[in-house]
Amino acid sequence: MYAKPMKVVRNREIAKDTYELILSGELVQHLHEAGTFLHVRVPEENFVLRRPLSLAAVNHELGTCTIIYKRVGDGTERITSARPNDRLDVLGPLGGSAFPVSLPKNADRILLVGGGVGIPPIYFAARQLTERGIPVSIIAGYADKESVFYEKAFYELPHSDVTIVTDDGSHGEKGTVIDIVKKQPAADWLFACGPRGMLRALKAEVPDETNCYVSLEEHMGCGIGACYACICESSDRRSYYKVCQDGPVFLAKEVYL
Amino acid sequence: MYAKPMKVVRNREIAKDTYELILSGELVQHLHEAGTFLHVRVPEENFVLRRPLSLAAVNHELGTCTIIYKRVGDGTERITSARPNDRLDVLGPLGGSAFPVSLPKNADRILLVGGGVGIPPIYFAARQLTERGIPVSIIAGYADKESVFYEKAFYELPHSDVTIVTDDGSHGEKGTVIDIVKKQPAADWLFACGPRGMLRALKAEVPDETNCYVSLEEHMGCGIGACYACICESSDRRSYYKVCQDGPVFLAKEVYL
Amino acid sequence: MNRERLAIELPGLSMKNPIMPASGCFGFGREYAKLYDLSCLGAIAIKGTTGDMRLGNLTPRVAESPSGMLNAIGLQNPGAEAVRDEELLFLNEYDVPVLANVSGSTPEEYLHVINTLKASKNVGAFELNISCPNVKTGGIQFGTDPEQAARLTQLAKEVSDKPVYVKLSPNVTDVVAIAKAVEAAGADGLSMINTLVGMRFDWKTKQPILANERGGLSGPAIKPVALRMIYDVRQVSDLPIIGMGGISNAKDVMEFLIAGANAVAVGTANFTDPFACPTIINELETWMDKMGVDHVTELMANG
Amino acid sequence: MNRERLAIELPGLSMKNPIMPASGCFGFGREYAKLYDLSCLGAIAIKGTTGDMRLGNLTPRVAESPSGMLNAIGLQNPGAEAVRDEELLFLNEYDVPVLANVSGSTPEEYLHVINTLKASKNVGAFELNISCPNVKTGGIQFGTDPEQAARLTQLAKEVSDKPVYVKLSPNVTDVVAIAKAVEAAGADGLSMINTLVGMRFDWKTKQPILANERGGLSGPAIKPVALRMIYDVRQVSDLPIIGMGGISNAKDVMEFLIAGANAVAVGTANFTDPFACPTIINELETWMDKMGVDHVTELMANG
Ligand SMILES: Cc1cc2nc3c(=O)[nH]c(=O)nc-3n(C[C@H](O)[C@H](O)[C@H](O)COP(=O)(O)OP(=O)(O)OC[C@H]3O[C@@H](n4cnc5c(N)ncnc54)[C@H](O)[C@@H]3O)c2cc1C
Ligand SMILES: Cc1cc2nc3c(=O)[nH]c(=O)nc-3n(C[C@H](O)[C@H](O)[C@H](O)COP(=O)(O)OP(=O)(O)OC[C@H]3O[C@@H](n4cnc5c(N)ncnc54)[C@H](O)[C@@H]3O)c2cc1C
Ligand SMILES: Cc1cc2nc3c(=O)[nH]c(=O)nc-3n(C[C@H](O)[C@H](O)[C@H](O)COP(=O)(O)O)c2cc1C
Ligand SMILES: Cc1cc2nc3c(=O)[nH]c(=O)nc-3n(C[C@H](O)[C@H](O)[C@H](O)COP(=O)(O)O)c2cc1C
Ligand code: FES
Ligand code: FES
Repeated sequence: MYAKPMKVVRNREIAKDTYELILSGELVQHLHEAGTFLHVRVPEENFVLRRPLSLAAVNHELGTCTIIYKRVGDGTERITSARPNDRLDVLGPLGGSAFPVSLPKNADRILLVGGGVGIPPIYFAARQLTERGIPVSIIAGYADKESVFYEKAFYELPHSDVTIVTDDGSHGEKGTVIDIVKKQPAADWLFACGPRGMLRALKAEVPDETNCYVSLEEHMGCGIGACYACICESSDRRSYYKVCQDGPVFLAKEVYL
Repeated sequence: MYAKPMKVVRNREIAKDTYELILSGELVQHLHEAGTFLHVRVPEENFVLRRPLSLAAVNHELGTCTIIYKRVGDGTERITSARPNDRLDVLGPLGGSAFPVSLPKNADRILLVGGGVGIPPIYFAARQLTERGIPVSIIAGYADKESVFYEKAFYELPHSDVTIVTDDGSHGEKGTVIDIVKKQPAADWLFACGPRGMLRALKAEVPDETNCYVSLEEHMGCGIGACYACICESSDRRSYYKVCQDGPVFLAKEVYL
Repeated sequence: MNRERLAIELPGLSMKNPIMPASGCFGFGREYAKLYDLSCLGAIAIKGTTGDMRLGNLTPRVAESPSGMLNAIGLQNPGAEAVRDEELLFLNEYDVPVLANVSGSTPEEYLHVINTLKASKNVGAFELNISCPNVKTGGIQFGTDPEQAARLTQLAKEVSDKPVYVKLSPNVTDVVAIAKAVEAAGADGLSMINTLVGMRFDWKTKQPILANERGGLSGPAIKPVALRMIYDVRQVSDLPIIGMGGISNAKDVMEFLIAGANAVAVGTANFTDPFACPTIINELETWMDKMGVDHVTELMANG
Repeated sequence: MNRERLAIELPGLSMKNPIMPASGCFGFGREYAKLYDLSCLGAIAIKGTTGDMRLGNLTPRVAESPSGMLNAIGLQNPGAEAVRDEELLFLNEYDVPVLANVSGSTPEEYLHVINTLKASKNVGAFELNISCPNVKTGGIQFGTDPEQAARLTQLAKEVSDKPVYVKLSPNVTDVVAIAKAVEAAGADGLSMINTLVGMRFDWKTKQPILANERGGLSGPAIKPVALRMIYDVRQVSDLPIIGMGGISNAKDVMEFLIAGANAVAVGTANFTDPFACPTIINELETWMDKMGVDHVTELMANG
């Protein structure tokens, strides 16, 4: 874990209220795992909390990493105004548990499911798996046509089978990612990230045999495990995990969603 | 009085901790009087109060105005990082009473006295007077050699007699502006701006016949006369003036310094 | 734009919209009248008015802090008679009701102010400032003790033929107790909150920055405290509440309405941006459009 | 750099410098130990510890506000035995005294925690948290009533062989009365201030953002309130005061020392910048160099 200034390479809107932020800096060499995140300081003094944002891609040759974020409130709004060459104060990589991309075997059926701004870490995981020659099925769900991003990037991944779905059917299939999951054969591995409701439905849907991993979001203070802000309950609801330190990726059956 | 975004043309250090800020924008056409000031919003959300800064020069042809400010605290510190083409939110012109540059007659002896960052409005007044062909004597006092700014600009003014003085004698005469005032013949008009102590000493020094005007500083809220933050006492200490609205320039004998 | 969708009715105040400048941050409106038409405001809370003219404290009277400011004006004002004869007359040119902020050192002084101002046509209601932290006697004393607060409220109600709002201090252990006490004493509404007592020091001189040492903290910094107190009081009282404390945009207004406010006042934001009030009024309507809200009351918690 | 010029002595705490992380903002140090050597700190105030393990509140547990944040963690901690056997043992590897923050619902629970932790070598002193706004029973109740505060202090002093600091709540009308009461009851020092009770609402859902509805406001927003309360208490008491509330740089530290603090704690700033404490320690020494100050105690009001 390092706290380093990073340089903005690019920051542009790629879909409705959705931005792609490319950063460069020394920190990049320490970034490796899909599911880990960066804790980004909003470049304005009145924000005392950092913003947790997942890695969507890392390019060690270019020395850059990519974040895809949605403008939802004041902090992300402020981040949209960062321009190339501006510096951002970044803490990372954070997260004690990433998607276990090295566990699936070549023959395993792997399903990657992302909803909205839960898609970035799923894209990262898809890249890591397909680069190693492992075929994956991807289901990416968006609200509507205007919200779709990285469609082309997904289709360009080798060995992959991609389904785009929108709530209103304005692009790709109509429905939710759950509707698509139901239609597909059961997977050996399922990696998912998205709204809590989507993850809950997925957990209910997948058979016991599936190794289902979910990446969770929670409001954070420290981002490193010290403040107990970001807890999630264990399945039996008798103990807590910290999303920032024990997660953000959890085995679905271990957590109460 | 207008609230307008202005564009930073230049912002550079011209002496120790002292910056020259050149701004352009529509507002410039409304700026005319030496002694009036701008209320500049610090470009960072956590600052709720604007900063009052005097006009040091206005160039209607170029459509620019100049401010000279000293980095003394967090707000001015933040303003030093404004770069060309950045926008600053500026309210102005403020001040209900400026230096009465149109009153002195050609034959009058006019003394302009500035101390430290009280010099900018004095420079502006000097320009306005000398442009009209009225000769002036200028005394500009600084802490030390490193703090001296606009020396050349003063010497370039026509019809003027300039004395530079530093507290430690590292440049120009050694001493205070008061020491120099004492050595010079009494003036018909004296315009002064600087620390309260300097103005108090001046007021005590000048003979009754001199029309002595001083420009005051006070911590401000609104800057326009609504909040009663910036009061100064009348000579008899029985009523108050508002620096922002009744001043910042006062007849020295009217105010308690 | 149809302004009626923003209109609200409070005791004594028929407001075109729920936004008014807060007392002490707008003088008596003269200066802002040079910037925009005051008739666009929902109401105007005038500077705290005392029986006689007051000069207030020494300077510096303001200091800054992160997302906030301290003030220790000390209730400088020209006194009730001058306010009636000059300021209220000036404001009468505008189509906007006045909430007359009443201050004093003794109950008698409060009553004198009310008696002096009550015949002024444009005064819609009084706001008893029992929470000014910046004067030696009176002010906040009345605001920290439920019994004194209630007694003053009752006296005010006896002399006033217009609704009386009581402006509560946040510098108390139990704001709900004060609210209940003044409600029982007949208050027609509450204004919440006044400033939190605070200080700043100059690390170069080692002295307090304010001449008065202590001052009142206002601005966005205190917003969460204001929201909590309004919410707490709303759980036990149906009195109209004018909410204030750090409001600087329309989203803030919405937050206060959700917390339990019926209208809001904008203070410090007028200094940051002199056009804050009209800007917020316009922004609020834009938000209502975006959200498909027909009337501003729908923005409230139970709306 | 000669660290001795920063060293200060407080009851039970022999500090290399006047900076410690504030309770609840640093866990038990494990995470920050991965970032820097904890031995550089003046002391460490550990997370509020209760008799048994506590799970705390539902999420969201934090929200943001201008220059501040709200938290409603609800005292999640592993319980006194685990803290003693695991956390304090871990911290014992570092050359830094521990200020053990003690919380509870009943006086008995507070005493149980003290009894459990008092034999731990590195615990230099206790900090009675009588001001936690985020738990239903205990916590803040003890902190808003001088008599209850004094009684708890007295009981703590009876069982503790180590100095006892009392952490005061700012959510009171008269903090001086509480300070005097706990001083009379034998407190060895004061910690000021805990968080101000606040709220935020989500204007989209119209719900409070925190699952617990109310939370504690911390960060730069509350700094002027902290400074004022410390100054007020300093006028009547010579007890050592650990000052806190929004400290995020060395200038803030100097302001707290001028107001009357003897040492300071840094809370929220650890979240904004995990290196806040060591950075502030270094900055403070740089300022002392610039100002020609030999020893940190010279920065105090009467220094
Ligand atoms: C591990 C992790 C990874 C994430 N990855 C991404 C990503 O790749 N792309 C993306 O768009 N978003 C991601 N999020 C969500 C993102 O952190 C929030 O959308 C963002 O913090 C909102 O900030 P704001 O200031 O715009 O919103 P505001 O609502 O104004 O924020 C106020 C406070 O609430 C917190 N907050 C609000 N919503 C969330 C949320 N959903 N999760 C956590 N904190 C929240 C903020 O961090 C801030 O502290 C991730 C969250 C977590 C926990
Ligand atoms: C009418 C007028 C004209 C001025 N013209 C100039 C000028 O041309 N050049 C220049 O360098 N300075 C000028 N000043 C002083 C300038 O306003 C302050 O130096 C500046 O506001 C300090 O801001 P800060 O954030 O750096 O300091 P901080 O001390 O951090 O400021 C904190 C608060 O105190 C206020 N404050 C601090 N010092 C002063 C002061 N001396 N006067 C008024 N408010 C103060 C700030 O505005 C702010 O609200 C003028 C002041 C007035 C009233
Ligand atoms: C400079 C200043 C002067 C004030 N004067 C008064 C006053 O005379 N009477 C009063 O009831 N409140 C007064 N207040 C308090 C405000 O009306 C308001 O309650 C408080 O500032 C919180 O709102 P804000 O955060 O929007 O400023 C004053 C506030 C400021 C900043
Ligand atoms: C997330 C969080 C948890 C806290 N937990 C505790 C606690 O367990 N015990 C305690 O006495 N204070 C606790 N506090 C209060 C802090 O110790 C400190 O008094 C307060 O935050 C003000 O300092 P700051 O503004 O520097 O954060 C907590 C504060 C925060 C932000
Ligand atoms: S954010 Fe602090 S423990 Fe996870
Ligand atoms: S600054 Fe408000 S009256 Fe002068």
